[in-house]
Amino acid sequence: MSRVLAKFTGAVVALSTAMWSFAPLHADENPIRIGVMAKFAQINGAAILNGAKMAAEEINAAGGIDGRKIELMTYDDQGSASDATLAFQRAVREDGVKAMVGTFLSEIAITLTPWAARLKVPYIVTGAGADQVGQLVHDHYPDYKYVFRTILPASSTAKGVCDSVHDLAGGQLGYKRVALMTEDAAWTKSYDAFLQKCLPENGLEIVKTIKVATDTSDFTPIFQQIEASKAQAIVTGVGIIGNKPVVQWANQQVPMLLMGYNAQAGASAFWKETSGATQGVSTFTAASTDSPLTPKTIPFATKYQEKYGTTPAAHSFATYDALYLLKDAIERAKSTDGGAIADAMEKSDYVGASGHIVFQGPKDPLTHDMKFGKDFVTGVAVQWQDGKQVTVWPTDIAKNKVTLPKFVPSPKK
Amino acid sequence: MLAELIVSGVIISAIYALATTGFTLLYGVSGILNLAHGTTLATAGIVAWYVAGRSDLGLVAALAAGIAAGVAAGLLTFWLVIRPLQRNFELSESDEHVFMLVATLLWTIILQEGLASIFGDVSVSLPQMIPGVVDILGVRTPASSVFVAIIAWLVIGLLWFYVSKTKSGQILLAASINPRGLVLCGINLGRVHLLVWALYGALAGFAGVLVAMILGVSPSSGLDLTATAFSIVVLGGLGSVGGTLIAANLIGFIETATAYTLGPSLRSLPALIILVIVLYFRPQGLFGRR
Amino acid sequence: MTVPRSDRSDTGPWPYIVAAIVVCLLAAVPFLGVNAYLLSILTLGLFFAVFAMCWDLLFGYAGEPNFGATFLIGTGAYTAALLSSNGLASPAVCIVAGAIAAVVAGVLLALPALRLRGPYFGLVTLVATLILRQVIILFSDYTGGEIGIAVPDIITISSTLNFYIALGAAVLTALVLRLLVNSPFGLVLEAIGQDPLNARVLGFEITKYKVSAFCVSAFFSGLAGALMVFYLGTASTNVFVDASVGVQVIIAAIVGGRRTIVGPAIGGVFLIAAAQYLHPLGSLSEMGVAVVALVILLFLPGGLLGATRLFRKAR
Amino acid sequence: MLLEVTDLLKRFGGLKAVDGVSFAVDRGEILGLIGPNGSGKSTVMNLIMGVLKPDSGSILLDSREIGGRSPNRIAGHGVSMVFQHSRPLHQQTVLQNLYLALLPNRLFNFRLSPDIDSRAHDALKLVGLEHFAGRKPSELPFAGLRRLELAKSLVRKPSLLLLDEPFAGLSASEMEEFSDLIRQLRSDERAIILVDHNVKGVRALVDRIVAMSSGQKIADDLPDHVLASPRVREVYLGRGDEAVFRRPHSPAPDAPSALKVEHVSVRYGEAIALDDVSLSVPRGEVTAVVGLNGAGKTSLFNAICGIVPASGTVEYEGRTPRARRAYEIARSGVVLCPETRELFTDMTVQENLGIGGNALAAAEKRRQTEFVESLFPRLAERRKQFARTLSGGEQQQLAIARALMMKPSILLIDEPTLGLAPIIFDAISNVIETLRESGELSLFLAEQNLTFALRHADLIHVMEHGKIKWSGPAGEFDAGSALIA
Repeated sequence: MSRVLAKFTGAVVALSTAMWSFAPLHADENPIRIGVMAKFAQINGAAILNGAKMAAEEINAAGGIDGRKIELMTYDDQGSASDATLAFQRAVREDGVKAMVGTFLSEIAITLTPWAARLKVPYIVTGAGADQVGQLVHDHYPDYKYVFRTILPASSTAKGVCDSVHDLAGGQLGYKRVALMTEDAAWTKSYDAFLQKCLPENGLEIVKTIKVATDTSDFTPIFQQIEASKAQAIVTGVGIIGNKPVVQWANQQVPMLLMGYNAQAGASAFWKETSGATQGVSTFTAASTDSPLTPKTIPFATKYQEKYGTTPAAHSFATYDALYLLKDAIERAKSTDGGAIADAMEKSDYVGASGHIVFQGPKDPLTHDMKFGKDFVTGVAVQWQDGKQVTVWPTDIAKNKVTLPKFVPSPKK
Repeated sequence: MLAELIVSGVIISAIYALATTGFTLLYGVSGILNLAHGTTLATAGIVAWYVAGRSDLGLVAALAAGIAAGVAAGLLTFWLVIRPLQRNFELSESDEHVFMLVATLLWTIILQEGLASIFGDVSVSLPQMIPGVVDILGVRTPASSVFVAIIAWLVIGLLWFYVSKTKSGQILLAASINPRGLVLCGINLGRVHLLVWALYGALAGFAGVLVAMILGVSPSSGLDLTATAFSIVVLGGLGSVGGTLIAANLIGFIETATAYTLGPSLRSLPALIILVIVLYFRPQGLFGRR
Repeated sequence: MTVPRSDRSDTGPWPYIVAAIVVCLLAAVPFLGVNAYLLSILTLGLFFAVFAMCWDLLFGYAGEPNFGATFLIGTGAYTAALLSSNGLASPAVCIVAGAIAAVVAGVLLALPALRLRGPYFGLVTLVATLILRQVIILFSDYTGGEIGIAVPDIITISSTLNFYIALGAAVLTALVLRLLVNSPFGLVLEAIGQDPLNARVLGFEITKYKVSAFCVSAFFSGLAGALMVFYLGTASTNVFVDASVGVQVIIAAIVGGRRTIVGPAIGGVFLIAAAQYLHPLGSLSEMGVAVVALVILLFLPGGLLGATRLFRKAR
Repeated sequence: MLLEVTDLLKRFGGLKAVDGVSFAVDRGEILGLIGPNGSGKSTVMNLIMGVLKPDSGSILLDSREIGGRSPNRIAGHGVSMVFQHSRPLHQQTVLQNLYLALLPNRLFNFRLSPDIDSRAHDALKLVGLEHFAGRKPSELPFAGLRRLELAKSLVRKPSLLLLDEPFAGLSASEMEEFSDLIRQLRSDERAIILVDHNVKGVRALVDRIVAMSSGQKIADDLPDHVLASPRVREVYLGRGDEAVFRRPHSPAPDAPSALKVEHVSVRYGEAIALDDVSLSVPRGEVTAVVGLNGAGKTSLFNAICGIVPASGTVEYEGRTPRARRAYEIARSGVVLCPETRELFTDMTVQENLGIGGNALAAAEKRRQTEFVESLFPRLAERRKQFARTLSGGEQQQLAIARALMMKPSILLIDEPTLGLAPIIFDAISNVIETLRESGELSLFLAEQNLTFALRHADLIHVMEHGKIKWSGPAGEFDAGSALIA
């Protein structure tokens, strides 16, 4: 017993001396370290990492940030909030990173938000979409001014979904009745509320609203209930559930389109994961690879595809833009001090690959989220057509019309 | 609604039944609750998916690869986890029980992370065996699901045939009833255990492929599958194959009925609560003997 | 059958002296010039140590394999977070309320323990966690569902102070639990765990002992859970109400050396620190920790603490 | 009367383990409760202690009904029980184990009173363990554990002390010491009930004996009277009225042996089950080892068949295999038909036989099945029945039949007649004789029933306390009563 504890103390002492030898990096030293955090084994995490790498390589090739190179540091949060807080602290205190980007799980983003404030390091969320992040910044401004987000929050997504569904289902296909199927998760609260108001206002009656547990494995009862409601299309709101609803929708040949928002369907590997069952599924997403939202969109998408052999996901766009925003902000602030970067970031007015990025101010409800709508970030709707994501909305940049899978009957006009 | 409930209840129950048969067989013969069961299913499903996407042989190759992956996972579990633990004589019986559970859980993490790093942590689905839908009792049902349900019961039937009609099957059955008696009959229990793990792996592999086809699997879905299998097996009574089949149908139907009546987001809750209540009043499960 | 020996009878005052020295050394860590990151690892590790010690009281002494440690931890954490986020109470009150709510959960969990044994009990505890998780997701209007609850105020942002809070919780837990298991109460508890029938024949009414053990375990689990909420700033299901976190707690206890209280504490810190120091493995670090834990489980059933005893015996 | 038991009944499924038993004990008395295995004596003890709940009948302690109460409450009324298998707390010291017995059933009890400490020390002194106070129970010799358990009961100052097989596993000298210890416990304040199957051991110790058989009381009298009772002798020795039949034949001393056991010992932890046993089984003959329950017969058979680890050597047909495992020994033709039968209860008769013949080729298996079924026509009739639905006698036949399916060269049958109705004896006797006449195998029986053993055996070994007490041809065997009186 005594020896055990003695050993344990020994280990602690050894550990602490080891720590001591890791002196924190000096602020002025080259290069600038930027952290990327996510669960990299997940496809979303890989998308984040790839976007960050591409941006960093481009920036470094073009001379860096004010002559200083970017050094990317990666932190795997293992999908756990407690791991993430440790990793964040390691990044800042140990490795001296000047800013952190990443995170696709809302619970982690919300946990890290106060930590960014405590550590006074800018943190750009590039994957998680819960409105709460922006609300937290709003409620705790200016303490939480370090937190930004370059991916659309749930409420903006809801707006995009409402607009795109209105144009596609109501306009192109002439549907009158839709069902709303969303996962039983916190982020869908505001999403549902918004759509329940917005869709009827746009002439689409919601004949069935269904909440789905995130661990649902069998969707048969759900589809059958929706079918019984005589809906003509299903407006989805799924982010966590994964490919099950899509695969079972195709297997059961549910005779109505799946549209709305489906996080997984926005990723390019989705065709392979579902063994092609995603044919005909459409989703709202940040940007697509085949239509020029901005002049930067297609060059980025093409280069990304060449480099990684897969199309960029919304997270890749967000992370890619986040790094350029950081570069821009640091150059304007002429400092790598967290507070200075954050203040500069707040004033960003930048055209990125996913749109014209301007952040909402302290007075706006979702502080430091991107402004959404015409002239800002708009998002697109894509549909899976024969193994490819094809942009079908907004109508002015669409590459094709919405097509119907074999088992979905054409609407009687 | 009744027709829908029956059709989808039957299909989901068939999959549950097949997915838990191996688990209960393994417990019956070797007394081990393999909490890595769900991940073994997932391993088979993911490997089959990988092969299906890369091979011209399509589903046949995928099924073969899935079963092979299941057997490999089963045997590795036996060799790397179970045997070392069984050879540790320092442990008391109740300690060994808990150690076995914890060790298989650790093995779950290892398998899961291994899968995630090789194939990525994504949810995957196999292409359908038969495309198209059929009409049953007025319910449009994927032909594949019907086929899978039939195959599931067919495999269970084959297993029954194997156990009751073949020599090695009889030895397995005898081992689950009285391993001491088997030793007296000159049979090497070590080989019986190897056989049961291999058979377990094959069953889990087959079930994993079917689950991946109908429901989809991901590396991290293993624990959920284990929880379902564990619940079914304990509800039916540990070691009772008949009890397991009945409990699989019970849970399958309760879940489906809940989804139809109370709403899909409550799907698993009543089944869990019923499980707890049953165990409270019948600690040995519905058909358990102890 | 040989059973790993406990340190209780044959070492005299030494364990206490050593323990006091270790606590003093730990308390001095912030003054050793280490950086805040090490402190944060130790902070989380010490919270985990509390969870593992509480589990050990139930398994190592009362003989109940609780696979639902997070049922207790989560109840404490969510109670505190809910009270705080709704502005109903100050952090201190929230923490106490969390611990008390966890005791109620402990009584709930003790009920099946009175009837079920072994894997059956294990399953019920596991299911309890799943049910709690479902309920939290179901009532996401109040609980934040899978995203969790952010608490408005945290106790302190000073990593040193947070470290001392965690250290205090761990030392308090260790002290109370050690005193408890060394007392007549602990003796009876262990008798019940090993052979409930024999204990009853000796005249002990096992229900009240078991329920009390669950209450004590739940109290400290809930306390640490609530404290951890105010350290992290959020309560979320993946951290506090998760079957796999419950498994991590068990792993920590077994890796450290069950049935010693001190061992699981070491295991808790070890597990958290190992995960951090294996981070160069990237996404494989979790696997690395699992492999290390499995090897210890298979070949050193006495855990780290037991291993040092073997070593001592060998000399 | 301190304890009055009236019409006690306990069923296990369809079996009446205790069937209308009544008896009484008063303070100052030591009562012996005897009976062969399965007679229900331990069940009676468990019913009194509350470990089991009676189906009907009453148990009055000081005129207060205690039947069906929980053990802790019955313990609170002053009943204490020493279990046959001692289960101390292994991680605590001997002294702490005693504290446990002294602690009140009070939750908030965090300090040990000095009173408890001194009483614990006194009790240890009484049972002679004072020098072991600081040791772990695992360091105690086997008899020491028994003493520890006794001390744990004693410190509770019980008015009724129940001792379940206190002498099992003890050597003769330890038994003597332990008897003395129990004798010291006799007091006017206390009654003692002592369960044993070893009649000889309790005779000098007890005031009165209640004998049980098949769940019923068959005698309740002074020890000598009970031992003289024809009913009791029948239960212990087989049918006493039948003239003992002996085989005239005696094997030549230099006959080749099928099995040769040399210096074999078996220990279970600290308990010695088999103590340096040497014997031989001549080829082609019937050999029997006789002795009471607990004498070591089963351990001997298990040692021969590799089921328990043993020291010493066993030679099979002149070969001494090295470290062979149980299934290899069985496969080589040395086949055990154990007392517990170990049938595959949820399989049919035919399937059970099939497993027995698993190593045989199909044709041979058929032939052997036919042979076995001709020996046991009952089994042929019940081919499709599950083994668990068979009667006890049929199960015994099935166990022997299954063993024969392995075509043994040496067949060991442990207690072939245990718990069977005499009518089944004849069926089994016939089979044994048929097998002897076939000359194909050597038979080795373990029997409590002397009559049965003497009817078949050419050579007899008598065992007691794990040792061979006597060996010789059946013709020279004498004084069957040595076993019981």
